[in-house]
Amino acid sequence: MLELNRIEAGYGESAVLRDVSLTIPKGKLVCLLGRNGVGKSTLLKTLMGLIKVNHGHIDYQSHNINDKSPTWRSRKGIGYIPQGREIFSTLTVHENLQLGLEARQDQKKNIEPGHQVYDYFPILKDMQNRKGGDLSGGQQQQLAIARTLVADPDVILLDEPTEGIQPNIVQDIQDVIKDLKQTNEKTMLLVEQSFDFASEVADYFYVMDRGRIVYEGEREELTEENMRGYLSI
Amino acid sequence: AAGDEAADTGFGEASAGEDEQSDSEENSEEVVVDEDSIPVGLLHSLSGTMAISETSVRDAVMLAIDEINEDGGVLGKEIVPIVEDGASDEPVFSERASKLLQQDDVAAIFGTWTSASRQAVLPVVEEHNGLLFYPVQYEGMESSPNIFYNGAAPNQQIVPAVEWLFDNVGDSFFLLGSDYVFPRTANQIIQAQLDDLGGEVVREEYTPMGHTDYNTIISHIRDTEPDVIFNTLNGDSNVAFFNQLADAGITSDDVTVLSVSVAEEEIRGIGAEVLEGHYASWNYYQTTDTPENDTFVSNFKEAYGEDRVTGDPIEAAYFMVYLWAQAVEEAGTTETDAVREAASGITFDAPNGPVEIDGDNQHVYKTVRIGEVQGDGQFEEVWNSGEPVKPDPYLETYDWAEAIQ
Amino acid sequence: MSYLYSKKTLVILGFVILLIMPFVLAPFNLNLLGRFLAYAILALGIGVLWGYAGILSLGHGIFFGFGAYAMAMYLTLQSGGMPDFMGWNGITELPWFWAIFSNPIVAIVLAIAVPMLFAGILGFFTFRNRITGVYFTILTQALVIVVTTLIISQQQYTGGTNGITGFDTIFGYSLNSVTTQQMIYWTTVIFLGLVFLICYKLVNSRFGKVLIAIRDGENRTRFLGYNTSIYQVIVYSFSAGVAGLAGMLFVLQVGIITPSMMGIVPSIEMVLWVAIGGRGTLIGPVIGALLTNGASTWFSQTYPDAWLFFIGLVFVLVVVFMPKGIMGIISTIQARRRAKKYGKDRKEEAKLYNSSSI
Amino acid sequence: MSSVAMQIFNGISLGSVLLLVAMGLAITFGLMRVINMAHGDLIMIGAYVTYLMQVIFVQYIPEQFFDWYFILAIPAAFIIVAGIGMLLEFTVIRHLYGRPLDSLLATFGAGLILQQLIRTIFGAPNVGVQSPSFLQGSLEIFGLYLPFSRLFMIGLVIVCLGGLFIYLYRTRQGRRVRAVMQNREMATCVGISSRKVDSLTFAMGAGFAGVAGCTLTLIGPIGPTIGLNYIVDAFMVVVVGGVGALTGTVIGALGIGVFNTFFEYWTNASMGKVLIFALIIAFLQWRPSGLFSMKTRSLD
Amino acid sequence: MEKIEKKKQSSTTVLQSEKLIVQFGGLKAINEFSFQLSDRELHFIIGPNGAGKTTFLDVLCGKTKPTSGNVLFKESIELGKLYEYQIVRKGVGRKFQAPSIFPSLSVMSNLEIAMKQQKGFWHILRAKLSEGDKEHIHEMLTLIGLKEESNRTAGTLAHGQKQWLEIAMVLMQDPELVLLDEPIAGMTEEEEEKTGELLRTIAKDRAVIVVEHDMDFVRKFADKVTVMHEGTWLCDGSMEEVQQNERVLEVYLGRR
Ligand SMILES: Nc1ncnc2c1ncn2[C@@H]1O[C@H](COP(=O)(O)OP(=O)(O)OP(=O)(O)O)[C@@H](O)[C@H]1O
Ligand SMILES: Nc1ncnc2c1ncn2[C@@H]1O[C@H](COP(=O)(O)OP(=O)(O)OP(=O)(O)O)[C@@H](O)[C@H]1O
Ligand SMILES: [Mg+2]
Ligand SMILES: [Mg+2]
Repeated sequence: MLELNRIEAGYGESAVLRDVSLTIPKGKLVCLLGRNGVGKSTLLKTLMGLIKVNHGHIDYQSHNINDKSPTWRSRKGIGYIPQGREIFSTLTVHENLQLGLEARQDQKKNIEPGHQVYDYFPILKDMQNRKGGDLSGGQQQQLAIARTLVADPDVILLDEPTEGIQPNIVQDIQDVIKDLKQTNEKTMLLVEQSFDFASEVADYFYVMDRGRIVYEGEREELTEENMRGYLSI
Repeated sequence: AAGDEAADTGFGEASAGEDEQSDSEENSEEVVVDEDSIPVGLLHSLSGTMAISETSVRDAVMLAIDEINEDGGVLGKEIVPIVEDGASDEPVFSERASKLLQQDDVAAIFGTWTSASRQAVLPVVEEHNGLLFYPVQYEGMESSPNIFYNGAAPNQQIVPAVEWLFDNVGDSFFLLGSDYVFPRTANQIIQAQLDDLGGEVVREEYTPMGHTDYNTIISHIRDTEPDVIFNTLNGDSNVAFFNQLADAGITSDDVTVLSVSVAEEEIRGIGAEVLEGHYASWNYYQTTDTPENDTFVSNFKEAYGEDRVTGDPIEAAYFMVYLWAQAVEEAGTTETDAVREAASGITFDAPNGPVEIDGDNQHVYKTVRIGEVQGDGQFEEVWNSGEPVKPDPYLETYDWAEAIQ
Repeated sequence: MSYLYSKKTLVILGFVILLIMPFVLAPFNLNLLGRFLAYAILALGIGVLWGYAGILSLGHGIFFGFGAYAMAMYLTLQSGGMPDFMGWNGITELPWFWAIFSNPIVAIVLAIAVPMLFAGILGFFTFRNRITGVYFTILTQALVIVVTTLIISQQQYTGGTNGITGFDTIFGYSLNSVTTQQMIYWTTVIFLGLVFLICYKLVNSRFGKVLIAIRDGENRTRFLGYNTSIYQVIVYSFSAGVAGLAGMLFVLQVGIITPSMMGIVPSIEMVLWVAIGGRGTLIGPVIGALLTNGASTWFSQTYPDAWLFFIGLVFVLVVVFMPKGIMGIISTIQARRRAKKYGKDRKEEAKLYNSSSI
Repeated sequence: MSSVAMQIFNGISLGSVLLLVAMGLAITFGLMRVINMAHGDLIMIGAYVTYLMQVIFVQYIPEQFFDWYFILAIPAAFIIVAGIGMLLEFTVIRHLYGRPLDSLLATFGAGLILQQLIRTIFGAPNVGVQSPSFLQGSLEIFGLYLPFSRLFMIGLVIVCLGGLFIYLYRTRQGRRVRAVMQNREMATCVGISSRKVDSLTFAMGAGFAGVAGCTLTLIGPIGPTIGLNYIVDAFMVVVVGGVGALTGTVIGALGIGVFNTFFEYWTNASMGKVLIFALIIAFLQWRPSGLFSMKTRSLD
Repeated sequence: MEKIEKKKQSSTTVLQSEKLIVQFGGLKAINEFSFQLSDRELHFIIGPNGAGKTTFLDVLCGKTKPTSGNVLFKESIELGKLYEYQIVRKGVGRKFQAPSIFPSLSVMSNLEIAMKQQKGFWHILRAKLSEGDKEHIHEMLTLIGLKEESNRTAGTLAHGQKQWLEIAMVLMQDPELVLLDEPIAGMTEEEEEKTGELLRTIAKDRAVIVVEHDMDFVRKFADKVTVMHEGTWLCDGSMEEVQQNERVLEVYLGRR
């Protein structure tokens, strides 16, 4: 579905990603692991088009999308949940969700009240008229996920969705991800730190170090012993 | 490399200055100053806020120069104008004046409009013993040996206007002016004069430059019900004031406004319909009925377009070039002291009538005229002084003005 | 290191060249250059304030004006006694705040101290109330309006829009004689050197680092235990003092000061000199002031109708496409050259390590 | 008594002028954080568009329709100045998002270019625009004289504000605008074309400047440098009201208008100006982010 | 063993809050929160998102002023009444959630200005980096593993390195109370481990408050845990004790 081919990308003149190749097959959940600052978020931003590719090419549904804008990509079904949530803080929760609809291909203008996201995150319904910025971190994360889901994307890119979230909400979020994978058969790329969770949901995984993919494998190979060498300092 | 840059700038200036010949060539392509020509400087704001007024004055000077050159020039030489932009900025005026005098060695400078720019140029012309011909009516209280003042002194514009108003309109005056030197000085004069005549100043108001809301002032006008508004606002503010006065339903039937800075050019910007029936005091109007004026107006329009109008400062700018040319002819040289000497008593039949340089204070004898604005944007003269009035910049001949001198 | 050394030599060389200019230039051009050097001093002050402390003031015209007025008041009093505009405005006795300026020492001290004090007081309240960034910038515009309107409306004391002019001697020497002008020029160059040196010491001391820290993260710096507002007040006040000094030197060479030189437009132009030269450096403001004023003098003489187009375009292009100004271009070129010299690997390093800032 | 009432009306009318002048800036500066120093020059161009419309009417349209020129000039000014704004956004502003102080300097340069452009086309002297006859004179009630032109401006400003409010807070496009202004990157990631939104929003801000310019022909002079008369006032209104808050802009404008007229009434025009600006400086010390600040947690 | 003895003996209260209230508009972010902290204690605060943990730290470091109530530091200093910089000078250091270092200064300069020193204008103007200072900075750089990078512009460091640098900057001030907001957010387990050890070292001679969501980490390193909920105190004790609490399970930990 989404394929990276020998990508080099970065900020300004310094390349963060070097020669990265990676494949996300349709309907699978691929997990990307790696220490801090190795370039995981950069990879997602590159996929989303927020960062220009210097070399290599990105293919989406077998078409090169190197020079497509983030707007184009999101409208073609790539959903992105960034690290740090980035919700629109002066807009209400409801408006945030409505903005999610912008990327819908079917031009739907309103979220029907009983939408699936409200099942996933009932709290958002209660908080509909609050400013997004007044929510707590965990609530904001839920909102960010919901905002992407209302657009009904084909591929979802999640950047550390459980970072800094209280344990019971972490559980909720994990349940949602599992559900998305199982019932909705969404294609997903998940960046995670939580090893346990990754090993539970991933179909396939990649490990990154200093801007390169250094290890990849099926879920079975995702064991602590295998990882130790790459995730340690 | 950086240090070098700094030095380079210095050298750049140096090379510009070392070779005067090449510099003046740069200024205006076709200007070649040689034995057979006399360079003169034109120093007006062609950019910035004052460009609004000063560009037309520059045009008038150019017209006069062209005419004189066509008649064979001065002392048989061609007058070569060197145009500089004062950019509505006083230091630029003083800098450009130095440049004209030191580098271009001009015989005279025609230029400046505001008192501030005139005063910026004053020390420069005095230092280098140059000549400045100044075309605008002003507040008086000045006479530099290096400046010829061709606009009206207060006694050639304000004093007769007050007298006429007092005799013909009424005795309670509302004084309104822009917040700068000319209006404040003018209003002091008016106050003193009215004290002497037995009139009354009901209120004195000044508005900052660029002020555009006159509603509060108009409230004051309603409250005080004056017979006359003596208006010394400068160009821009007049538009706002007259428009809002008209909008407030106050017409020339209710109160008479006499302006001393509203000429034909300004009427075009304000709109004749709101000014109709109000008065101005000047030495010249486009409609002034002299044969010289007919020629002047038609030449001006021919040179710059049918839709252009003349006006007092434009006319002064025009005749002052002739005065200078005659003085040079008389002196037989362009040397400053000789020209100054020769200038005393020089007369010329200007569009506004005969003018004469007063050797005592280097101002000009001029006829005073009060005009009423007509619907077509022109003035109709309702009164004139009959003969040229002797300039008295310090108001020495008026007893009531003692405190001001 | 050798590169740094060479940069220093070039600055010294430039300074020496400026010193010998009176033997090279015609008086008129010397006067022009001298005035630009006064502007350069002003630009240095703005450069430290904006480039290092990140405070953009659009009101430096008034500090420049204060300095200029102080000097002009002294010059007026000593060359002709009471200024004539007071006479017409019915003031018969010299007011005390004029009288003190008849002493040259007092005048010079006040020319610098008044701007510093004024900036200090305003800065104290403003920075203490955490008004920074855009808000501060706009506030300084309001300040300009207040001060210039006051000066204009109090014309019996200030000369109104005409400003103060018409003085022709200093310490008994004619202000316009060639030798006096040369002396004034040299004084200006020496003050420029002095101010440059002070600024250099300042920005390369720990104080300079704290300023940069405040620029990059004011709150963060506070949580390191710094009372950031005091630092901001101090650079603001310093920079105002430098502007006062520049104004004083300016008046000596131009012979006039009016409120229109203190307005909003001139104040913005001052900042643009710094932007063109390169913010975050010290050479930048100096070059920017000299080059911009040199160019606009030349341009407006040569193409009076087109120069506003040109200067406007330069402002836009520099700010949009060369945010580091001329110095930015120079250092990019230098970095390239060095990268070539040391091979490709060094390319990144050249960017990572910054040298001491001039 | 009636003079107090008159002054209140004058204050409101000055406030409505300020509001007209500041409304475009409330968009370009308030929403987009572009310190648009060219705003005054866009106003100036709006005034020249009105002048041009008048010239066209005088030359080509029968005289009895003359008054219509003004009615047509309002949308024309909006559209033409919006077009210029769009061009400005495309060439200059789009490189400067997130660099507010740089945008100040660059737009100042752009303003110089616009001024010189107008000077080259129309000449340096002021031009005159005649008010349409239906806006001349004043309404007399209870001994008060309320000029029609002022009443018209108050009405116009209410209409413009209402339109703007509905647009921003009640339409989809308005929601997009608010999203982009807050987080440009994220907005593109949810499928909004931020280029389009930026360009349209800036154009709209410019367009309102054009409308302001058009109505200013009713009260003030029209020359290449009139922008300077209004630009600082406009900034003060937006800052006092609170950047990004439309309600704040309204109250800021009215407050400044009313205080200014009263100060002026009690002292004089110069002192009034000094006092109002001093008051603004003092006010900002007390409320650094204006009357209505859009402060939420993630913004600080 | 000896050390632990000593620690117990000298334990005095460094921080005490009584009925603290912080209100934002209508919302009470902190509602009558009472809290006590002993010297040399590694104290964790946990609680649901929006419980007011960050806000509490904000109050301690002067970023937010309490609506009512106050916090006493070392028994006499009322933190609620001081400016941020004064609080730092009294010995409270804070690391923020997002790494906030000075990107255009070198790593060395970052530490230089963070150093414990007189931070008044006159002192800073004349300050020179002495040999002792340099040594101290180098020690610190070794501790956080950035010795090699000392001349690098801090903005170009990796995220984790920035986090470390910020911790170092806090430590350079030699504070008596250190506040850390989610210090291990986004760290790998190895890094977590190292950070935990570092925290223990730090807590040997000062008090430390850590806000954290990672329960494994809390379990491993906490001396004492306080649970906050909706701005109030819910319970405290060791992690084991807290874990048993019904309410904590319900509102925070969740049951599985
Ligand atoms: N905006 C930026 N400009 C320059 N460099 C950046 C920027 N953002 C990140 N970097 C650098 O890029 C590298 C990779 O960062 P990235 O955010 O992709 O890491 P990450 O793997 O997502 O880390 P984390 O787990 O902390 O989120 C780091 O060295 C970082 O310093
Ligand atoms: N400046 C502010 N303005 C308005 N509300 C605020 C502000 N700061 C905090 N709040 C609110 O106060 C409450 C407590 O927030 P706080 O950040 O202290 O929670 P927290 O415990 O740190 O949560 P998290 O674990 O998600 O970081 C939240 O509901 C938050 O929305
Ligand atoms: Mg990341
Ligand atoms: Mg928190």
